[in-house]
Amino acid sequence: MDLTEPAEVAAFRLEAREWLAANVPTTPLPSLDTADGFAAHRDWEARMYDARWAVVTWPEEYGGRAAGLLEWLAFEEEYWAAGAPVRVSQNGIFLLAPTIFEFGTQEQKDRLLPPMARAEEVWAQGWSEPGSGSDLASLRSKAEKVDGGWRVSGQKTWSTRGAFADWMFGLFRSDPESSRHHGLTYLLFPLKQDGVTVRPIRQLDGEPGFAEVFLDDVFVPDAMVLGGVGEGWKVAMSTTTSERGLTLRSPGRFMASANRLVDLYRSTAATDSVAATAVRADVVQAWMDADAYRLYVLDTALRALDGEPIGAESSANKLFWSELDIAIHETALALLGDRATLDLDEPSAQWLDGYQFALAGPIYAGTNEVQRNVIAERVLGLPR
Amino acid sequence: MDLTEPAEVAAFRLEAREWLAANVPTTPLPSLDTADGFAAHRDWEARMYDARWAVVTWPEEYGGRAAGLLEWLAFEEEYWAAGAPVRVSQNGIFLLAPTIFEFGTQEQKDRLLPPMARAEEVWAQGWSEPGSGSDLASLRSKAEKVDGGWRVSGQKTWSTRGAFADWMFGLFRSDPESSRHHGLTYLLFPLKQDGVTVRPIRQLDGEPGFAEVFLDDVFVPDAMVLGGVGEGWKVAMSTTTSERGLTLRSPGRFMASANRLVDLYRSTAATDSVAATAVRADVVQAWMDADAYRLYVLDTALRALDGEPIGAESSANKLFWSELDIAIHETALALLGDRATLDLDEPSAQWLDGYQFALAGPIYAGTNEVQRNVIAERVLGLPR
Amino acid sequence: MRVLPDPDALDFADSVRDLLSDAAGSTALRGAWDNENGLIPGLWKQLAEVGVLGLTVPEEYGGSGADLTSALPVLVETGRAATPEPVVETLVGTAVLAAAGGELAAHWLPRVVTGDAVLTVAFGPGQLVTAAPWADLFVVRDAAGVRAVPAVDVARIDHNSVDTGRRLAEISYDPTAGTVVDGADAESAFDLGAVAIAAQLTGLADAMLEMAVEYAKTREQFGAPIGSFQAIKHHLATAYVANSFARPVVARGAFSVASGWSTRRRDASHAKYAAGQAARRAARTALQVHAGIGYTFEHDLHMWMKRTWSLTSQWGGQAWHRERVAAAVLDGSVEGQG
Amino acid sequence: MRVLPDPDALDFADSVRDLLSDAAGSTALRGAWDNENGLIPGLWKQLAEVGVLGLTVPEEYGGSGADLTSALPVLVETGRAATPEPVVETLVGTAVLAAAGGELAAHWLPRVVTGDAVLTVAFGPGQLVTAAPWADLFVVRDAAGVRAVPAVDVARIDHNSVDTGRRLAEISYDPTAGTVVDGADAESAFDLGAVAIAAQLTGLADAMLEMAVEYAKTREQFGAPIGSFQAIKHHLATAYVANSFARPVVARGAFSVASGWSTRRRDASHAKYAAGQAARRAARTALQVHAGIGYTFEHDLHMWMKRTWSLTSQWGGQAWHRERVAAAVLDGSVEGQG
Repeated sequence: MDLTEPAEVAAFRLEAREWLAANVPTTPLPSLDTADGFAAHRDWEARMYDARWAVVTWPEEYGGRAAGLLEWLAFEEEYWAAGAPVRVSQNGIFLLAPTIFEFGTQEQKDRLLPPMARAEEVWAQGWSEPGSGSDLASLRSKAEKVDGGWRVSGQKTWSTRGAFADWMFGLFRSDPESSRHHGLTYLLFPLKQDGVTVRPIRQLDGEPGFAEVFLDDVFVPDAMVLGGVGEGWKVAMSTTTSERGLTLRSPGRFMASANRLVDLYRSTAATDSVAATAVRADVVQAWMDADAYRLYVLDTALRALDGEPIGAESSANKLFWSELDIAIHETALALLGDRATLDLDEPSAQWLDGYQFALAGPIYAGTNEVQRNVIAERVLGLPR
Repeated sequence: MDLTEPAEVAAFRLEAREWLAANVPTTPLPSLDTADGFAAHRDWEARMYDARWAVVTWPEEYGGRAAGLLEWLAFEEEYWAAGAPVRVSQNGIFLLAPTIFEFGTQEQKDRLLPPMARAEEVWAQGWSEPGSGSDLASLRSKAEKVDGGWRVSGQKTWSTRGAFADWMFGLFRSDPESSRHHGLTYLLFPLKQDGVTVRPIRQLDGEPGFAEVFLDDVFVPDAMVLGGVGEGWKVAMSTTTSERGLTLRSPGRFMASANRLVDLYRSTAATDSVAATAVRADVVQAWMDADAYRLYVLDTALRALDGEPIGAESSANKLFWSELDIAIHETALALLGDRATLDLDEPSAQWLDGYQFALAGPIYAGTNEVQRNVIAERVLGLPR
Repeated sequence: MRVLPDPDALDFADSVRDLLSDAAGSTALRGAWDNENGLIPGLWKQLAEVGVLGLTVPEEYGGSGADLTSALPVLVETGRAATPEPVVETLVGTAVLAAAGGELAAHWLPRVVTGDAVLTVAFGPGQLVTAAPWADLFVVRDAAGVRAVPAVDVARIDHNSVDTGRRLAEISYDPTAGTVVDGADAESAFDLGAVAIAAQLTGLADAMLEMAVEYAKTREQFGAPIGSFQAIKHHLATAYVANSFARPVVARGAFSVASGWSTRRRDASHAKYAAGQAARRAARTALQVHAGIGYTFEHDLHMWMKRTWSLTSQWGGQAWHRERVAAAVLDGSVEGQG
Repeated sequence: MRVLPDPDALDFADSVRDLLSDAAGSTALRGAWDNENGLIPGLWKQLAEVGVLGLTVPEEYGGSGADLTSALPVLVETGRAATPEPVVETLVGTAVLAAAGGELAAHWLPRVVTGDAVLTVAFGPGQLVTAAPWADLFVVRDAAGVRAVPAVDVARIDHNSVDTGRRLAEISYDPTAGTVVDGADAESAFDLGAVAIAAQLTGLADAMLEMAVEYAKTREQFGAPIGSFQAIKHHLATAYVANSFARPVVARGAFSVASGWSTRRRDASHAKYAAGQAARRAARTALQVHAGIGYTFEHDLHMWMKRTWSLTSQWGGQAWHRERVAAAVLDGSVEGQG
């Protein structure tokens, strides 16, 4: 057992730190859930891409640095510690790209990955439907086989980034006779085309962070089927139980939040020691949990590097970070007292924004209730 | 709305306080889960009976004072605040007696109530069976009709006080064709008779707080059927949803524990302010919850006095006090630090004993999981 | 001896509930959130007409002379409806002026009772004031005690709050502006507000749990209503129990403050803390049960959640009130309980 | 870079697990709880023979010279088996003597490694000592630093503990008795013990959850295994997650202490706190899942629960360790993380 950071990882970390220190915008970008903010975030990612920091784990031919998991974790720690912007391209680079690398054709890789990495083409998710949330396998949007491709109709909802995104990836029922996990196909298509209607949905903070997407006889060529026809469920799930479980929320993000919470605690303690003392236990609990999350992911990454299969860790991960994120922000709001609900351009509003964002954590990417079922049944072996 | 204690209640309270101050044993009695302790607790209750404090809510003809709910609550507060012993007769006086008053024959009242009140005859519960815990309606111990009575066979378990008790009350399947809640009859019989084998079970603390009771062709005369034949479920349940929900655990008990916790906090704070400060929030939370429980029960009692029906309050009650009791004792153990696990005659052992007792709270009298189901289905109307 | 309010008070609250559900339902509320001043047009006058604004104002000033305990059910209803108007501030401000009496009371109270003048207050540990753009009079605690300052003498900086049904401002004024309210008991005014907000919080919690229960009965996943799953049942049952146990604590807080019990500070803080914890749990539970749809601005839930965040953060936050109870119980003596 | 122990350490731990399950299973354990000295007859010699007692003792004294990180898996196994013997005390005491070297080490260590002499320690904030009736040497922190006192010079008052597999005593000795251990680092010895106990706690938690899962699969109520009910599933999943996230914290604590990192105090306390919270949750969950049967003395569970209570109360309680982390993180600076 050796937790000393290898020299090459430390060097990589230092290089990232220096570039970020010189390049991270000094004033926060506008919210990426506004048109202006979306554009500003695209610009930032293009700058990252130019310096080859946008997709560090990708092969060099697609603009990456072929960085390993440890370098990736180090990069993420530095990224969030530097106060850098949230990643507008997250759906693409963290969720879709690993699937393309595993199942995509060469043509798909060449066509889709470079603009994704430059944030020229931002991807929206097409999983949930109005009747299919936790019960994803019940989805009904259909893809009908036609000459050279598919005709897609139906409705997707809670499509993160859907309001401003360029492309969508998602699952569609390609076999009308099928039910549940069978007969689904994973399709990729541009949102800016005839037959696609995007209705932005205002989320908790009032901004259109996601959208409903209505699909009316949209043509998707065969070349944009990812993995095999009817194999959609397998393709979608293969990466959720692999490294993607690790990369959905990097530890660096929560460690940076927890360290900012410590700063907030200290500045509160300096002026109001009673208020600070009353939440002292919560502050240190949040910090310890962020640290525990960091170590857990590091442990998982090191085991993955040793060739161990990664399984239900992604469910445990998701439970832990989603509850941690809420705890960090609730504690910060408690420290802010009267000013906890100040919004928009108020200086404390980053905590309120973060809280509202965190509240979605136990809901999306499989509710925490579903994740607990998964752990109980697949890890502990309890009966269904 | 008026929370001032009525003068007659205050006078009753004062009289109880004075008697208790003069009569409560100055050294704690031995555990009632030992033979010696059981006897000592019987003696204590006989003294209470002689002074007419054993069963204050009962009619005067059975040794009570016909006290109302408010007087009862006041008495209980005084009783526990005085550090008086736990009630060895609790099963009888709080659980069985209300049912006898509602469903019993005059003969049953005259035969059973006076020795119950004097703790000459202590009652054990006969509800659970090895295969019927949370799912009480699945019980299988049977009562077969014979001339003049019933022949009872089967096995009861988790019978509180079973190791030393004199009589048992419980439910038995009197209709062999019946299932679930139907065809059950509520029977009363002495434990010291042929065909009854009591196997004490050592509970968490190593003492025989409950027992398995094996019944082999035990004769129970018709006169000892409580309520109608086949009406057992209704009879047993009628009082769980009425005042009995209130009297299972009186608020005075937890308020007294919480006030002792405050004392322990203060004495700890005097010598080790760091240790005290670290659990300060837990101490005040426990105290507030004990106070909230007191007020909730008071509110329920006052509404009952106004003639309002009392329903699922007993489930909410049970959840709240059982979790409160654990929280009070866990916090005390945290204050005791290294000495938390000291046992038997060690001065701090009352907290450890209390903790072990409290741990049973979320299990008996319907697990807390069952209680949450009851609230969700019967109060909130969620589908089964 | 009663914990529950008197039947008359409950009947009055029922009529206010009807009024609010007619005139201040979720569509009206949504309008208030979006409009310039954060208020429901016409509602203030209606609240005055039915007697809400003067409920606890002495009869000599045109009010009904009820005490805090009788006002609780109405406050619960304004919480259940997430009413944006400064009902609590009116209750506190009029109590301070009525206690002082004299010219100040005679001038302002009759106008406030009829809704012709609006007052607001600042008594909490912070200095954020609601209804500031709209108020004619500010009754505020400052170093000199309590001061009544007309709006014309008050400068304000408006802040953005996530709860746009409860706008916030920071105010300032010349230290000699307005009038010192003689003999005003600022601490008791604070306690009064704490209990009144606690009552609103129990109403908010009720409303959120009701929304969640209704949703859980109808929303289907995996071929069954989600309310049939034990995880959802237990979340809702736990939140329901928390609010059920907060309610009598709030009632006792009201009685303790109204009766001037020696434990009134502790009881008021216990009320706000317990109701706040219950409302926060109800908000988290309701959001989790609603999942995606509850996370949208289009659904009503967010207005109730954000009001919960406001009311548990301001007028003393949760940890602040818990520590106030701790100071009384752990550092002082546990005084006679009611 | 590894968080998990090396394969060799895991293999050794597997062999110790087999030994414990053969020689120290629940029947043997039950015997130890009831017998005079609270030990499993013969086990100490067996642990010596397979190399557990000398695992971290330098080779020059007959040990294997492994560091704390390699010892973790064995410690986890002694937790999983709820082993009554003073394994942690041996680890800490031998580390102190080996660091001091000289005659003291040369005299005692070879005997301790073979199980011919027994030592115990007192380094926590309290002064309760385990294995006292049985120890030949007491290595204790006192005002003068660290002192090694032969049993003959130690007076003791035995206490009753609910965990009779871990008996406790208070000790006293003449302030000049025994030998001062030159240059001993009492604080680091304490950290070593905290991490070692943390490892045992994760093993205890594992064992309790395993019992609960097995029971939930077989016990039927309402016509189905109780493990098919969502409430039971979620209780167990939550406890499983807590222990899963404690394990790497314990591993880091071991590495930090073994490497002398500047954050070692904080990391050791974090380890004991996190593992303690996870074990307490596992105990509560296991009891609730077992319900009545788990509440009996006849069932094995109580021995694991009570060990959990012991180990989370002694050698610094939960709140004590959390506050030690808080002092480092909130009052000091957040030092470089590993």
